[in-house]
Amino acid sequence: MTGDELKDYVARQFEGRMTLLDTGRFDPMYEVKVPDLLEVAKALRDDENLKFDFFCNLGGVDTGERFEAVYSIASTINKLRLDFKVMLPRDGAEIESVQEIWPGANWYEREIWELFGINVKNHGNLKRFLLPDDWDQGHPLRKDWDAPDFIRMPEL
Amino acid sequence: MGLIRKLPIYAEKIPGGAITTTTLEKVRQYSQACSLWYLLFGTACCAIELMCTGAARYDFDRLGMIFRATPRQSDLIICAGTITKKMGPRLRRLYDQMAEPRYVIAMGGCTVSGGPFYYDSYAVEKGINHIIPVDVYIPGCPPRPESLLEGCLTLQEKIKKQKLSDWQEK
Amino acid sequence: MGGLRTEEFIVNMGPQHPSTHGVCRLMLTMDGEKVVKIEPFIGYLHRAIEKICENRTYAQCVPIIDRFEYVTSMSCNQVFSLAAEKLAGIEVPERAEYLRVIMLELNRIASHLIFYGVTAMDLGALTPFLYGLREREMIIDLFEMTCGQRLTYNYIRIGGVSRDIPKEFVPQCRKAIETIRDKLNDYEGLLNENPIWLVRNKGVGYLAPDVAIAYGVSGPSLRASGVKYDLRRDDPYSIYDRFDFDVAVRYNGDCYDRYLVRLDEIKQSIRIVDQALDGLPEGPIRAKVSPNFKPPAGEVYSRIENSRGEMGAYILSDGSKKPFRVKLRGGSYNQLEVVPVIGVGGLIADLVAIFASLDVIMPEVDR
Amino acid sequence: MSWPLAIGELHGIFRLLYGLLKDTGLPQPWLDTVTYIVLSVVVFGLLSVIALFLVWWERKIAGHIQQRFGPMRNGWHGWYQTIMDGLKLLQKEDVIISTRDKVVFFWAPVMCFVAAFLAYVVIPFGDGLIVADLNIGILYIMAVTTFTVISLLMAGWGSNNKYALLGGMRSAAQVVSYEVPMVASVLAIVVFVGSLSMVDIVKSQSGLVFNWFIFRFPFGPIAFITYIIAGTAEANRTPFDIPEAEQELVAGYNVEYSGMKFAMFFLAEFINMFTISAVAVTLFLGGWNGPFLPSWIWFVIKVLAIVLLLMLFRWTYPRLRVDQLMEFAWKFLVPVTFANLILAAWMKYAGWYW
Repeated sequence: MTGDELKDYVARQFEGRMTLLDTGRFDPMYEVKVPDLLEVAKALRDDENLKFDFFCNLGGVDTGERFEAVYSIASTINKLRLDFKVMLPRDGAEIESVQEIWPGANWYEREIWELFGINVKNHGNLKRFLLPDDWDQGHPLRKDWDAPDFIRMPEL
Repeated sequence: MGLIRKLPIYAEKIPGGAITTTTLEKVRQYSQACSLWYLLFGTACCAIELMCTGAARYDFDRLGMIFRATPRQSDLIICAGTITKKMGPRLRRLYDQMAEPRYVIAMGGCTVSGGPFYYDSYAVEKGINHIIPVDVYIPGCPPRPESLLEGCLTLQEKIKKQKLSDWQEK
Repeated sequence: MGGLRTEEFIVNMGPQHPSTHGVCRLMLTMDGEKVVKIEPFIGYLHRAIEKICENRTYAQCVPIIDRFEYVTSMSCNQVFSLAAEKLAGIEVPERAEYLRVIMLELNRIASHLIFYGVTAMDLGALTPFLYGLREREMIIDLFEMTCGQRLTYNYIRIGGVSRDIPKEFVPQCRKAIETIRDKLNDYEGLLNENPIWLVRNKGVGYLAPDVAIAYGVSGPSLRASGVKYDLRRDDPYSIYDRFDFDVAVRYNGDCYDRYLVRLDEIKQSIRIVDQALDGLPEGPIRAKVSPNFKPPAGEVYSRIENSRGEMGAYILSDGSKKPFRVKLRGGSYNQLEVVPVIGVGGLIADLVAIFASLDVIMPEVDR
Repeated sequence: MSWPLAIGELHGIFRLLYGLLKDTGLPQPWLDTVTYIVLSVVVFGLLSVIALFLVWWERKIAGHIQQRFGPMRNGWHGWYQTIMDGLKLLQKEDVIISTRDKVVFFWAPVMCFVAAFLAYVVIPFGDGLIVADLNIGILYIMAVTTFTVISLLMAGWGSNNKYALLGGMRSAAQVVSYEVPMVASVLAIVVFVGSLSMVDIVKSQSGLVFNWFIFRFPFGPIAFITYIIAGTAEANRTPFDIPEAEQELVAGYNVEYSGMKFAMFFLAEFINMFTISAVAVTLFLGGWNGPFLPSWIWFVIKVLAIVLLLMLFRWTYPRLRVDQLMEFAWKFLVPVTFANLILAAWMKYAGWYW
């Protein structure tokens, strides 16, 4: 399946649940609504022609107005790759854990919980792990984060 | 350490004692300098260079330096790599576990000042001298094995000049 | 023996431990010598590379990302440059692509040589460690004559490479790969058929292919489980589709196969370097890219095959000269995640073998 | 009170010493006591020097196997490197951890050190160069070398450290298991000679090289190989060095020891290695027997050859796992050595040997 065929196929199969975002000439980026997340993820993994069985990456983004969780998945069988994202409100951001679909997502979810403060439902093991155990300065990857000993690089 | 420190004072009162104590002092300094066993402690990039320095081309063993896995038996921490705020207390603990006399070499920019992670990093300790006393600083990111060897030789020179009476009562 | 009472106890392996390859801490619940439960604690090397990149221009990001995976920092340069080039639509000159491939493959060999040595050292044989590092020095010499650094190269830049190779490079490189090809026999002779090596590795730490895929294990560790998945083949980047090489794959999924796959990969990498040296064209080595270049707004995820699995970089650009968000993905992250799954039930010595065979390296986990 | 030492058989320096003391006119019991004290001091000093030499030698051999040089800075090829190490260890702070078991922690290294030296009472360094020719010589060696395991267990327990405890337990299991094949392989020789005395064993191998037990087919070489394997395990050396497996247990039983206490463990390890080799030479390689050169030189040459073999093992092989180690001892070595013992006994009975 080439890139365009994948685009068409996803547009056909996931009509309404995955919307193509306009990001120009790059790889297609889809948006998935928060309540649909688990269901779409399951369908992406189980669809005969897609078989996205490999979890590449999950990155959080703080755009200032909202949070985004960007998933990158791949298929080791059909050699495909797909990105989709979930947009979340800034306060009370919460996503469903996709661990039961891709167990490898476990630590990535822990990471966005820790560094962005995005809550992950049904995760089961939300424990601090990248930051020191006695960390009490909030979520450092948020754009508005600051701390007394945090030195910004001066503009040259 | 009390008795050993006071020994030269008593010895000097005996005729010929001064010469004995200076000779012993020389032997003491020399033996310490020539047998620096380092702790196997590497956190980041510099650890690879530390490994290379221990390997065939540069060969730490020439200087009488071998690695020990436990801090109790080592004389020297070559602090190779970034020390984060999470790792800082552990480094302190390792240092505390070492037996006197103990020495520290700060290898690489990160341990000297935070190096490339000085700005914009919320997690990196800005120099290990905030945690433990450092004897020799080796700049570089990462320092070449030659610099590390030079640093070790500098430390040996330093130890050879160190008098027993300079020691702090702990 | 009715009154005999046994108790599980907890051992902290790390953060400073000879076999954790850096500063990982594994909390082991042990029943005598047997490991009942493993809980990894990471973050001892969390240096906030992602946060730092948000306040650097794209060109300044490259040397920081070098430190993300220092054993193969050419790959780090490559994955970030690839993403940035995709974002801005930069065409990389032909010669630069070839140089990139040569450097990437040489770096892969160097990384696998370290793996060879460190794995042997973890299982108690110290001599292979020094043999591995000896041949690695030859590759490091090549890097040094090209870009002046031994470890963090900052060689592959956005739009090309930082400088051209000196004229002695090609003959010396051929000599180096010839030596390594020759010495590989020594390596295999030292360990491959060694009965102690076999009993320590064969059948230890079985990683089933479906478990490996589910946990996102990639690279040689995945291929040792029989999954023929290599991004150089299956999602070609740079000019890898022009070279003739086999994807090294083994089917038993144990520590021994993970070790063999990496030795096989060294041979394949030598083949690629050989071909790339033959086909190296003349021409410019760098596209014109301003140091303060501003890619258009957008987001991209690029991934390459690193010696430890899939290495990825996600860049979100808002159109300014600094990336808005950089997220890095390293193969070790998932491989460490799978250690508790396959390490439980074995002895502590098996755990060391498993940890070594997955080739986990901590900066890639902690970033 | 009768001493097992026959003074008339004494050699060289010992006889001289005895003669000198005799002139002073001391009563006999005092004379014997003083002689033995001096002898033990001599042996102690000699062995300390040997241990220091072995450490240096091991480092040089490791270096040359690994294509480097090893110590080079102190003297010619670093010959006094280990003396410097020893002096440094003397000056190191003796870290006393607060959670230790007071008595056990203190006595473990002492016991290890003493146990390592005890065997040298009956080892014949040359023709007549023996401290005491006990009639139960080899049995005595087997008994006292086992003391080491108690000291390692003590170190593991007394340190109150989990790694040390694991190391101590491992070493106990290992040494006890390997004791069995070791004794069985030694017994094959003893049955053949018909005596436990070390001197008798050596004397029965005098003459041509083919009288050495290693060349007495088929039981000799088998016993030798099994003995060397079991001995390597007994001395806790790679591939059987699991009690102090650096990559698993950090440093095993001696993880909490520093300074001189650690040095005691360290030296004891090398003295044990020398003991194993010395016993191997005595039993299988004809002891001090050899042409032209003085007997003690032959002894030292042979022992160093075996030590070299053990060192080559160490720098070539990976380490076994603890259960594989046990399996190897009980499922392979024990049956083989016992079969060998029966074979030797039968050959002796049938007179099928030359």
